[in-house]
Amino acid sequence: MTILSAFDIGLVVLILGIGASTIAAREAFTAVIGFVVYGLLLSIAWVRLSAVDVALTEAAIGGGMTGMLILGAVARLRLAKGTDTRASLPVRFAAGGLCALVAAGLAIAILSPPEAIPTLAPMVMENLAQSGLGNPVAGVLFVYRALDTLLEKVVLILALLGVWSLAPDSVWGGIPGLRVYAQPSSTLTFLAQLLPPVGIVVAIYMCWVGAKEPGGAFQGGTVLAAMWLLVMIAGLKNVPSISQPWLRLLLVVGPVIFLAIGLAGMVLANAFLDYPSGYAKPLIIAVEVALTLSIGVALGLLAAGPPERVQQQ
Amino acid sequence: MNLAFDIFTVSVVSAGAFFFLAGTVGLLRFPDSLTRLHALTKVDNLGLGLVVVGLLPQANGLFGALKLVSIWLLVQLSGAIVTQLIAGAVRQRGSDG
Amino acid sequence: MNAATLFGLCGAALVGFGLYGLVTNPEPLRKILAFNLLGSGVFLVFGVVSRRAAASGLGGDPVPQAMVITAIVVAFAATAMAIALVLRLLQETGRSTLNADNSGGTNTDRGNS
Amino acid sequence: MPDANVLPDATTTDGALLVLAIVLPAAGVLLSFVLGGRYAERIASVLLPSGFILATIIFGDVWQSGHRLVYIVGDWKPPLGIALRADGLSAAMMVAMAIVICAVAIFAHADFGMRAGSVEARAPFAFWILLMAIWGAMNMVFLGGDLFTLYVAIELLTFAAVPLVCLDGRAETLQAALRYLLFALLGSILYLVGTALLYGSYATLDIVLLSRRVHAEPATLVAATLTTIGLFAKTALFPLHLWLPPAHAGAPAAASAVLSAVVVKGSFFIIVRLWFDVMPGLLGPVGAQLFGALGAAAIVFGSVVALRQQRLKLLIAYSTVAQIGYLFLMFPLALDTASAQLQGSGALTGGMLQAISHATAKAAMFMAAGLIYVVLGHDRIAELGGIARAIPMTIFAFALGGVSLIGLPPSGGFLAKWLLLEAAVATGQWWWAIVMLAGGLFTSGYMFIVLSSAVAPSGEPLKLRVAVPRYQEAAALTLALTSLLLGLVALGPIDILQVGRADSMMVGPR
Repeated sequence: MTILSAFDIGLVVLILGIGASTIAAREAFTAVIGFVVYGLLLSIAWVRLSAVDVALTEAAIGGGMTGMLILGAVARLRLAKGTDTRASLPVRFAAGGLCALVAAGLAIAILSPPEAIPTLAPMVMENLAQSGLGNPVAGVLFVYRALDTLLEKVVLILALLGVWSLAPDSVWGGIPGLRVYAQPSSTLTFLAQLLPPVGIVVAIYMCWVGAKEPGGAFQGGTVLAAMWLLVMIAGLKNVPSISQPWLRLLLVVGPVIFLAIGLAGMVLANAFLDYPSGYAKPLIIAVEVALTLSIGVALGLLAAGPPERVQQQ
Repeated sequence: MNLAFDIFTVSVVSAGAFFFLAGTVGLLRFPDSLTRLHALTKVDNLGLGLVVVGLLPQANGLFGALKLVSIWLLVQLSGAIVTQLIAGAVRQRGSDG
Repeated sequence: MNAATLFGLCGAALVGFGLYGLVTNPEPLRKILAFNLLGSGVFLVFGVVSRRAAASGLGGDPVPQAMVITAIVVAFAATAMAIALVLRLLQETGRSTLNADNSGGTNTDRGNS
Repeated sequence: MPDANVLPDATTTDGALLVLAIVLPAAGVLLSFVLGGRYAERIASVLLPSGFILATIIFGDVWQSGHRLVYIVGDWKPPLGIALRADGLSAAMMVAMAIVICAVAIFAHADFGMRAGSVEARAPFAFWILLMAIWGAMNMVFLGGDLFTLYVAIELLTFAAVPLVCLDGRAETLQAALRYLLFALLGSILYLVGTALLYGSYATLDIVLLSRRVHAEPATLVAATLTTIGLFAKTALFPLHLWLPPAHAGAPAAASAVLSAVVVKGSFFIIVRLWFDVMPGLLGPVGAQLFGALGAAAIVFGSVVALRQQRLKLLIAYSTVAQIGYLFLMFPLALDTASAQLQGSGALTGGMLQAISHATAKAAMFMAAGLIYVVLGHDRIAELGGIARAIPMTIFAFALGGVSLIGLPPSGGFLAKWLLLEAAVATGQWWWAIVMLAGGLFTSGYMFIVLSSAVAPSGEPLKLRVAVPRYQEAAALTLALTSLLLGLVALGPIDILQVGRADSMMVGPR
């Protein structure tokens, strides 16, 4: 036990140190590299908190995708002129005091848990068997709180629309400005040929296993997005223009099927987003498969950014 | 039997950890990008490799062991290629960036 | 102190760091980074809540875990949108700053506050 | 706490309407996204009016029965599942927002209409989808019975609102949008950490269950503080209002109308839910006075800065900052001194009425300002001379909106301020009455500046750049008239705001 607590303390010290360095670093580049490392350490923390589903999501999205996104932005921002002036010392002191106050408040809240800690875990487990799922987190996401999950997919699509809407009018319907490093027969091409088959298998596995073990649509979708981005960056596949009908269809297929099954529940089962008894598991897996596709495409396009070029005929 | 496995795991993982440490020191102390990359490959290949080998007896059946080995293989692949890319970029810039 | 509380305090500190970076750092990109730090601190608080409510053979209460997964995806979407805005701003003005006084253009549409 | 008015949680008859209110906009967004910009407006033009009809049906149901509508999503009761609930507040706000959104949709046809046979264009595609998303997100906010569902709803609202700010892609609006986004994200993450702590203490985020379990303890107090600060930032309550004026003034007119009238009410509504429904006993006299003080500061600051503006849209935006202040005056006035609980009394009715009448009036004013901009090519207040003769209907709409903001009878603003004043007198808190009266004076001041400039004869013959479509003027005027006649609800369904409140006196159908 002591070894583990020493490990935990070491982990926390590392997380805090690297976290602070991403704030304090002078160079944006240094800060981003720190952030990616931070994301990976954080996913270890999530494993230590027995939340493997979250650990996977954090590693894939929090560290990986976010890191890639910000790194790409840093590369482009090197072109930016001028620098902003840092806040003056008194302002920084005041802000520091305020932030310390918030952190202290949170610490007090964490250090004073209720005497009998309330939990929904038994209730989740009691009812999980009905749905045929084995992973309680998937149960919460797709059975008990399916409404939140459904709406969150709409959030993802709106975010993508928001990103796209930043394009100049002249290139609307064009191709996202993802940087392509197309050098024939480079090592990157080799990687982009070798990795995607493996990655797709991993994504399918994650999506499939999510019903009973950690994993699921988010994690699978992220792997899918990463593979797609790799293939596009290596220049093996063209970045599709955002007006492609198949692209739009893929983006909404997950939420649409989710919504349709939810509405069918009003007729075939007892309520909206209720599954007919006995069919819960196959329906949820159908939803998860469709969502994996939609999430993969949405995350990939979010990372690719707004359209910047018109499609050449 | 279990004890033997545990001793094996501890010693091999420790050896792996040593390479991690050595590689990290190299990353921090070596003078230019290429030598730093050299240090990093030690972490990938030997460090992670030894950790994986050490964990094999503890793995959850054959499937678990396969997963562990495939993690190592994937890291090998991506590590080798990313190292290539960085080295290429360094050479293009013509300095030790 | 158990592990859950330790990570909870870590989360509280990260919230403080992130908030400080968000308020004081003038560069939008660094603000976005700080927001992500702040977010991950908040998620850790969910983690503590989940972990200390372990019961029924589970390592933690799955409900907060599911909420964190939802929130991580939302935070990523927010980051993507913010970065797209920063890059578009760069394209339009050649700089990325929130400070209107030196944005170069004519600030006809701005208030005097 | 047994109470005749708290229904046992079960889906009520017509509860399915609540699902429809959320599914329709979501389906609209998804469908428009696939079919593309050419169909987005057509889909919106079908769905938005049906949304209005849906809202009136829900309103009628709630009013008739005197009970809230409840729907248990997925047949999983809270705390495991999520409930949708429509009480009087939700029903009234839903109808009001549906009216504003429909009027905005009519108004926006001129700017974002789809030309037949043309290819998909960026701004219309984005605008119609975002408008439907805002409608859906607002319904979520009004109906959501779970604090985490509300989190998803306000994120939905943020993601729909921010792109509206910078639809024209100018550098200033991009900057305003970025600043708005950062404020909004900070706000929602603070809200989120509050929900985490609340869940940690009570293992539920359901509003009704929480209200029965919640008690003053450190984690709850920290959670309440952080959540409230986060929502203040999203509502643009002084001093967290910095993002609002550039964002609302820079957006296209139709977007400004939605942002100012609708979007800020979303986070405000959650503040009301939190303090009136989840923890009515936690605010206490000091907290309530603090809320009131921030509101008063917002009124004074917003009005004074509005008086000094040179440009019409910025003036209206600062007026929004001031009017948001009024919404927070209801907290000290609704505090029952004996029990130290926030009560659903005349003050709450007044506050919500203020929200509704501000929504309709402000949307009308932003539309009018947009038309003035289109006609003149600028919106400098000093050079508005002669405009009243050119587009009298628009200026009339603007003036009527102003009447409601000032609070002259029979406007909704009058009734709202009357109810608040009454509460101030009844509870002996005369200082809030002074703030309200001063705010009214300031408002008359800036309305006078604009109108006197607008009716003044122009020095040279006014060169009108384009003719304004009549239906745009009609949309603005309709909203202004709605706001003006809102005071008449005193004769009718005003009691609905109290339906579903545990402490309300009203029981049974009438």
